[in-house]
Amino acid sequence: MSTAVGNTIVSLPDQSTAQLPKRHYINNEYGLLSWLLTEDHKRIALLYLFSVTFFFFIGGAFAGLIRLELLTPQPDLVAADTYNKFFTMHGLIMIFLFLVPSIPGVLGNFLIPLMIGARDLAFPKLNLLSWYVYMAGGTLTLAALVLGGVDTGWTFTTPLSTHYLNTHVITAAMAIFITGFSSILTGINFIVTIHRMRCPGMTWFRMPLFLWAHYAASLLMVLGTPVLATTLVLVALERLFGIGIFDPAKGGDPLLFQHLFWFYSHPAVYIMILPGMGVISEVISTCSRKRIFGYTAVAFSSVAIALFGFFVWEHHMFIMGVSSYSALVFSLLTMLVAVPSAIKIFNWAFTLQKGSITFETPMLYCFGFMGLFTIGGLTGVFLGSLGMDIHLTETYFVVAHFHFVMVGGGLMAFLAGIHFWWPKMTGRMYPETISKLAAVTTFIGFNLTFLPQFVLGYLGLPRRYAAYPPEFQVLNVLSTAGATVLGFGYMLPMLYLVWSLKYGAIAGSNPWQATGLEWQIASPPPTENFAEIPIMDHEVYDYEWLANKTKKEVTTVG
Amino acid sequence: MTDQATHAHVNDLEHAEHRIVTPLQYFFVYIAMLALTALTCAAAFIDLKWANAVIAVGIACTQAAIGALFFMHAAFQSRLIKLTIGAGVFMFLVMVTMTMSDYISRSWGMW
Amino acid sequence: MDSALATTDPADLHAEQEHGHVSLPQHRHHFETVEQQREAGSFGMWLFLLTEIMFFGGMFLAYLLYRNWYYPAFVVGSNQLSVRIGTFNTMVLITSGFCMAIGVWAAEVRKRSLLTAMLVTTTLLGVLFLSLKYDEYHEKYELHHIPGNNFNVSMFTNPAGYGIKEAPLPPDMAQKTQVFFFLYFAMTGMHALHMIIGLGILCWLIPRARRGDFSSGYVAPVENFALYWHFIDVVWLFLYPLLYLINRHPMH
Amino acid sequence: MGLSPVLWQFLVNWLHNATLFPAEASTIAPYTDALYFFLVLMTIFGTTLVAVLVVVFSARYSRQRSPVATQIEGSTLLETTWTIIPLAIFLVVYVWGALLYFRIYNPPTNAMNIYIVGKQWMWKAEHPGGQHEIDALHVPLGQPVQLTMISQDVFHSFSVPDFRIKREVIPGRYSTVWFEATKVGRYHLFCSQYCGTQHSGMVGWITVMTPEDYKTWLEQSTSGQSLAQNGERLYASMGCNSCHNGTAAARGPDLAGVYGSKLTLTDGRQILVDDAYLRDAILNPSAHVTAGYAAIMPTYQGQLSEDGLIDLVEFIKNMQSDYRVQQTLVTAASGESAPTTPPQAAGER
Ligand code: HEA
Ligand code: HEA
Ligand code: HEC
Ligand code: CUA
Ligand SMILES: [Cu+2]
Repeated sequence: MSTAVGNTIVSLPDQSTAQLPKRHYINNEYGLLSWLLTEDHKRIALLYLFSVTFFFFIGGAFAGLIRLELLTPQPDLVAADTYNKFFTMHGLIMIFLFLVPSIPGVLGNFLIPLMIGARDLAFPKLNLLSWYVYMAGGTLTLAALVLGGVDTGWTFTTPLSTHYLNTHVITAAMAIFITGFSSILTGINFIVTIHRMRCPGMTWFRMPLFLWAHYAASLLMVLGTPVLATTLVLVALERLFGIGIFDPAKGGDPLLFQHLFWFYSHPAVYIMILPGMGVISEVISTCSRKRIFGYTAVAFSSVAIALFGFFVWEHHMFIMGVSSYSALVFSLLTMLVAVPSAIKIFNWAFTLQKGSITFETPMLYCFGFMGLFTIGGLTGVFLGSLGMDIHLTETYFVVAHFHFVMVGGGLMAFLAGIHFWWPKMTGRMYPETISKLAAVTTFIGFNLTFLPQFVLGYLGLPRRYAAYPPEFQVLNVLSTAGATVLGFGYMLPMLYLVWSLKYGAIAGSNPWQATGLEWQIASPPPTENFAEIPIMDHEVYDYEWLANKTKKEVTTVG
Repeated sequence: MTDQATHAHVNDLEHAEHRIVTPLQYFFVYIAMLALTALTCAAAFIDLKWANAVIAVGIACTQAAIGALFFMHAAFQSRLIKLTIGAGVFMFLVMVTMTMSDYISRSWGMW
Repeated sequence: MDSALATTDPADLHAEQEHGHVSLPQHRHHFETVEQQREAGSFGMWLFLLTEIMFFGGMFLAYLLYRNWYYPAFVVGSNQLSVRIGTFNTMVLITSGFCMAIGVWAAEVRKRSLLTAMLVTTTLLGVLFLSLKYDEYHEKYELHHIPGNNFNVSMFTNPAGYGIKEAPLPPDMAQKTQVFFFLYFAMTGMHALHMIIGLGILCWLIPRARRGDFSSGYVAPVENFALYWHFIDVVWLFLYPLLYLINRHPMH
Repeated sequence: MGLSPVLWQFLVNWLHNATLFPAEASTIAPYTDALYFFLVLMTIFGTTLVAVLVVVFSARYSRQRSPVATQIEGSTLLETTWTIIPLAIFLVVYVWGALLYFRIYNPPTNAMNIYIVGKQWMWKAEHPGGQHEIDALHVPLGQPVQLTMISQDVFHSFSVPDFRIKREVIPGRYSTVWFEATKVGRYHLFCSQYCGTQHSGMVGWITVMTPEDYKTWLEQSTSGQSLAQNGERLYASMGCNSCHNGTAAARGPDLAGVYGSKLTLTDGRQILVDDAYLRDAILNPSAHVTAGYAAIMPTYQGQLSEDGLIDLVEFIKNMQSDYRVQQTLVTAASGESAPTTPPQAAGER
């Protein structure tokens, strides 16, 4: 791109004239079966949207119960064993049934084919299958819950889980095992699609960053998840037959379990955050009408995070009696893996520079993400630092850290993405004012909930405590108050997004004037996505191309 | 200016010509596999101290390589597929070596 | 410079959509070309095998660790396995792999009956393997060598009593044979499970092959299944020396 | 003021307890806090930086002020800057953290030793003098204390926030941690690794006393028998002395003074005998056979509790000569009751 043509004017379209296309993927077919047997990636995305939201609120309800119980120092709302089941369910559901499949399942499914100019993912049947597998895993998790719950904590720590608990550990382990396959299938599908289905002209470096992020996350899913599967199989077998591969009394080593579990579960945290980072890239670029600052750096940092993410798992075991020398190595690698995230944050910040910024709701969520993820990530560096981790590990500091990255990062990105692509998915706009209110509410509520937990953690309050010494009450009350606000913040989008399905303003094909291919077709898109396979004849995030294009024509073929 | 030939798909990295392996070639591979099996079995009955394990694993790796290259056609696949296999082996090795780095350097007194 | 997104000939596309005479009936609409579809399929299969490497990898890691810790127990446990059956089974699997490879070739050169024959042979060999495996398992069951509450180590602490020429293990080490047998059952069990799934797919492929579904240039299912089958063989090629051949020479 | 009493109480409560940092009650605490402050500063710096960038750019380049965006490719210089600077900061954190780690986990040589056994859901402390405590630990001021810890069942974690120390207590293996208290007082002891139903009930108090008070306390709470004495009894009753008695005919090696020495094993490895090794030698003798001996020692797995093992370890540690062992042997022989090697029962379960 030459410097002469450095400026772009892209004006937002006049939405009052926008119309819904006559036929699109939603009204193409009717009836429940047409949804349950669909192979259309867009419909499957909606299936994911419903189920993921469902599980989020179940997980959220458990969060509410946790916070209620922690309002007072004594275990007076529920007994300790019930509390233990609460946080186990909360963790399992939020991680495996909500955050891991959320952005890939909903936004990835919907957008990957659209963004690369394909008619569908490479394996549509597999895609549907992966939703069913996910639902099977989810159902089994709920079964474990209904049958009486599990209280292992989401980490299934042995030998506790294998020999000392009499709750439904095997059911839960199998549920997660099954859910893992859904993740694997999604990952395979995405990788093949991104390699094989790109439209003519869509080179790797013309791909939107959303795709790079999903590509990296898919690599993690494909390489990491099977190890979790092995681990859970071994746990189930050990529990079933009373053998001791993880039990020191019988010659096994519980640390081997930790190694295997975290070999998956550390990369899993990047499975959760990378797709979110992809969302942020798209939204920031669009809302500041400017190409991403340092596209290549952002793209490669995704891959770097995925790669290095595999080398740091031992930082979850620093005080568990691992060798100090290998702890040294893993701590160093942890420091290295933090750097690509920093690169991304600064590149996004500098994308704003000299842009032409508007502050729609998705953008507000992005700002929330940047602030909160920075805090969450930097506190991760506390934990990666060997000596510091001794004091902080297994305390509320860790809880605060991962909620900052997962809720402040992952969930905020998910909401940003849902709002951003809502017009594309449904053809209608969400109501702007109230959604801004929701964004601000969640931000405030979030900080009120989790900032006190950092202090609690440094004071030494261990996590997974149903009861705690009274001097910690004040901070806990603050946190519960925050959670209430947060809960409201999350209820709001539920309500107004549903409302908007009927009453929202018609969006038109490209309400944000974004450059992605998905915005060049009707909203909601037709079942075939593209009447003709597009040709990518311009750079990604090319707002000049868009300006020229919009000058010439108003609507695209639908 | 849009040139159909600058199709994103033309780089060789991702594609390979389809090649059909003849039954005779398969047969040679088959014999080699059987021979290696016999060899590894025989080697196990000779006391070679630590080398026994190395030989066993070495032969298994050779067999696996032959199997992957010819039976599974990896030899005639695109670089992409080769890379995929490499990635699997690499990650496996990372898992093993990094986990073992903990066990080996732990002064547990068992090693 | 034309900025519109479309240039492909729409006529082509329509013909394809209404699946007229264009290409094969198996060609799915969202792929542009058959070649693309085939490559996507095989790449997907390879990625799946990648996950399988990691899946078995976890167990190999456990094996490596415990073998180093409890080497004597592993030796003794390993010597309980029958080299004869193990070696024979290895050959069986290699042969089945060979047949499968010939099968793929048959599909590619469109020899319908050869393909069917090869698939059937592969199936039979697979069944043979599994029945021998069952035999081995059954023997272990009778000897109380299945880890768990009924596990019995007396054979290892007192081999002479069983007519086995082997140095007795100290009791603490003898206990560790349970770890060996656990890994043995977990690894070969998972391997067998994969084979059973493979046999299931074979049973689905055979009638289709007989109908001639794969003898007209559309070989992807056979090809991809073959990849899976070969992969299982490869896993076995590691299991065999690691489990059966740890130390077959008498201990000094 | 119109404040409801509940709210008022809450406020008062807050003001009384508005601590942001735990007490600094050990020699390690200041070191940990120093790193913590550095990290907090780093976080504030980083977050402020990001926030300032976002706010300033948002204000300056909002659509009203900047209707036209300028497309910028990127800037290698800038990007290198924000790669190198965070990396440098993180590396400082790394080195600092690593130094702290070794400070916390490497005990000084003059530390006194106390044994801790964790089990669902209580802490048992065993002083060398034989004083036992449940969910409590009394320690003297200004004296390095090393804890040798083990769990009887699942993972637990011994955490004393006011000392900034914590270490996992794992089954099957000793782990250690040390501290030197610097302030008299009572401090929380938490189990911080999730260990089942009553995990949050597995708490206790560390009481730091002046050395004089500690001495008095020790004298008052003694149970009569020191750990080593208990161990001596076990040594005789489990029949250890039938092989380890230092006589010429002994089938097992002489254990007097073995603690702290370097042993050569049959496979040529050299091993330092520490608490963990002693424990393991009793439970898994054949895993490391001392050169010159046959692997005949039976395993005591399942026959000795962790407390018993601690007693034995403590006894062997303090065993300077075989004199008393031989004495017990003589008495035992007279009654013809020296237990022989337990038969294979242990192995055959
Ligand atoms: C989305 C999920 C997610 C993400 C992205 C991360 C990211 C990181 N995490 Fe986190 N982590 C979890 C989820 C996540 N984590 C969870 C769930 C647990 C607990 C599991 C359990 O036990 O239950 C955990 C636990 C955990 C631990 C173990 C704690 C313990 O149990 O003792 C550690 C230790 O190293 C750690 C470190 C890190 C680091 C270094 C990063 C890095 O990737 C962060 C990188 C980001 C940044 C560094 C911010 C951006 C930087 C800047 C803007 C630069 C600032 C400027 C200057 C310094 C000048 N995490
Ligand atoms: C994506 C992951 C994710 C998300 C989104 C959340 C969201 C929240 N989490 Fe969670 N959390 C985890 C992942 C997540 N968490 C994990 C992995 C653990 C560790 C588990 C373990 O230790 O094993 C954990 C543990 C954990 C703890 C520590 C428990 C303990 O160690 O004892 C706490 C305590 O405050 C907590 C609180 C919250 C809160 C207040 C929210 C809020 O953001 C949620 C807000 C949402 C709602 C409140 C739902 C909307 C409202 C309704 C459905 C109405 C009903 C509401 C009520 C009944 C009040 N979480
Ligand atoms: C049957 C004889 C026998 C009995 C009984 C016996 N040991 Fe041993 N012990 C040995 C022999 C032989 C060795 C050296 C070979 C080895 O390390 O296994 C040994 C080694 C040890 C060692 C390792 C130190 C070293 O110098 O090698 C310790 C510690 C030990 N025994 C403690 C005990 C204790 C404590 C008991 C009782 C609870 C006990 N032993 C009972 C025979 C015995
Ligand atoms: Cu013991 Cu928690
Ligand atoms: Cu991690």
